[in-house]
Amino acid sequence: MSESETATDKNKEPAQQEMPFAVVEGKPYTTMPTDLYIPPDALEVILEAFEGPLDLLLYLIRRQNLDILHIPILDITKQYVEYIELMHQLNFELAAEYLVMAAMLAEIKSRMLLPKQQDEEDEEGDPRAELIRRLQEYERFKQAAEEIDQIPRLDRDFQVASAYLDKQGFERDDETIDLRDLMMAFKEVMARADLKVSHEIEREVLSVRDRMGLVLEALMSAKTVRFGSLFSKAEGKQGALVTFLAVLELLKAQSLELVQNTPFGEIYIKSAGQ
Amino acid sequence: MEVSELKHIIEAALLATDEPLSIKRLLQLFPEQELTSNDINQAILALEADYQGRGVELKKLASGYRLQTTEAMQPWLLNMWQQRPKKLSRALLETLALIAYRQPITRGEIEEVRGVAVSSKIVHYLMDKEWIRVLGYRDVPGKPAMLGTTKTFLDHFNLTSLQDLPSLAEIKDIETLEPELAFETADSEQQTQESDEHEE
Amino acid sequence: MEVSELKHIIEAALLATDEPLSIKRLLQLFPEQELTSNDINQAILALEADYQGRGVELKKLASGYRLQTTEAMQPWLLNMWQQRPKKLSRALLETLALIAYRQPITRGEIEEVRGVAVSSKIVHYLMDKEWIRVLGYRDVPGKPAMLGTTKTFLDHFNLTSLQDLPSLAEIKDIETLEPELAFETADSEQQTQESDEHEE
Repeated sequence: MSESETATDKNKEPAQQEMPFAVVEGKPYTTMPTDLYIPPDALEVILEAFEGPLDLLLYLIRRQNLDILHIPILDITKQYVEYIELMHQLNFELAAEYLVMAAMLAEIKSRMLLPKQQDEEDEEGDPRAELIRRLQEYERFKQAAEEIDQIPRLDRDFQVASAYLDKQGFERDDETIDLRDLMMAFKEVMARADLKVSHEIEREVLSVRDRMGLVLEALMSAKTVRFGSLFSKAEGKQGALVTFLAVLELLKAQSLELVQNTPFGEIYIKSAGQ
Repeated sequence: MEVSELKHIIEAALLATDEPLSIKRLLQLFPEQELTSNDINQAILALEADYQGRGVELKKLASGYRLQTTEAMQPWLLNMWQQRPKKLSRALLETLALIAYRQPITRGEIEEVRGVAVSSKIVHYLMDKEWIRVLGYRDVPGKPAMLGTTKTFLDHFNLTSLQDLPSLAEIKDIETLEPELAFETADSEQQTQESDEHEE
Repeated sequence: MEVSELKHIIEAALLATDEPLSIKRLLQLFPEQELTSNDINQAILALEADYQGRGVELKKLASGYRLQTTEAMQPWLLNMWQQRPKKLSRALLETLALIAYRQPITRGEIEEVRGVAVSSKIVHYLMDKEWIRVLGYRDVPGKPAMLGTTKTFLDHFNLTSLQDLPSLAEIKDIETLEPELAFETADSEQQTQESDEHEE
């Protein structure tokens, strides 16, 4: 699920359980099925309605009107495993998190089956404790999310009231950015992109990028440009190298083409695809 | 300057800008008048009263005052527009809830509570909307970013401060559990019931 | 429906939309009421009278009705405008930063790094400012434009060439030198308040 999903229904209430989870052979499924015998087509849609293993477990518990604090581990584990086996059979792309949860349930189950020794009990406590803590914690935020969705929000429930303002004479150099803002924006955007990319950027030589722009600019005014004309003696070896690297980069990015009409003849560059 | 004139200027300013205006910004309207925050407050109160019972209301938000249509107007307004506003997915809302209530929080911590990976798409969307931002970096290996909500988030959700968010549910005490008694019997009962059901 | 209700809905509609609204468009607000242009006209007249003598007026234009600030308001509003805090959106800053550091870059590449779509509005804005320009077109399907910065951009930042832009490593150094700048005071206040609030 993603935020880009479009909401076509007029239902202002965000309660998801009121929408059909699936329509199979014309029959809408508005509630979760009470047993596991779900038409396979519907299962996928139903499983997509879960936000993860904790969500699925909560559903299994709630379906039986059980208090989180009194989860019948054996029973819930059995059901949970049946669900994920079904997912597996249907080649539903099973997130690793579901398997981790299955393992955790199995572990709790086995610990509960072991005969208890009095002193061990004190140290380890109830083997369900950690799971219950996580379920409760998740449920709090699941609820909070539902509540946040109910809060009236801009554009969905109300609009900004605005009157037209004639901005003539209002222009001023107000939209100035300082270099610092720009740098911070760059740093943050790169921090968000993956590490490999930012690493690459760090080493990147801006003089090459600068030169790439100049080469492209030369091509905007003339259709073809003599390769040799890109170099100037005054810039020395360093300058020639930068130009050369810029042309290579542009070739790699399919931004320009090299043309040589005769062997050992003059090389020209031109915009790619023209 | 008379209160009514002050009120009209403030009203025009609120309607001429899209973002909420703070008292401080409203004072900028009057660089040559010797006005205090109190004068502005007076005018705001009068304006608020003027809008009583209409389709537009004056609302106090995290970053200032905003004139906005009332919720009652929305069904009418929707008749005029083709597009309906997008819904927010549960994954996004849960992520946002965790950031709002638990800030500063890292992505890893969000994943711990939700039990699933947080998609980058959601984080990017929230950043782009300027509902969340990086508050700093935690001093642990990998230096994960600590996320928090912004004033823009509060403004968008009609809130003055984070305290206006509904309170989180209580956590029930695990100590009240009585392991020996509770599960053994309940479990086996439930289980038989369940397996009967499935044999049909 | 009473005239006053009709008036309030029309007022909300005029304030909720950016473009002028024609009578025909206003009638769309009421698909289930049997209203005529005349009813709308009545309400418009009443609304016009309401706005008499205020800082906002109801104006009839070729394409419909619009609520707009009056001319008398201009000098006041200008005061505030001139002291407007420069606030460019994060989306805009990041887009510009990527164009500056990664030029020539296509829109698609910017979207890839940012993880969200780049709005045309931003690209147009940067073009209008003459901060960016099209350097050419990449020879891949769709022939996307390659964007780069201009001399105007360099002038704006007092740079002689792109090489003067600090590298990512240098940016990080600057930040560690001035750590206090990373947080705005207002926000950190909010943050502490928050963590007190929600701690269990």
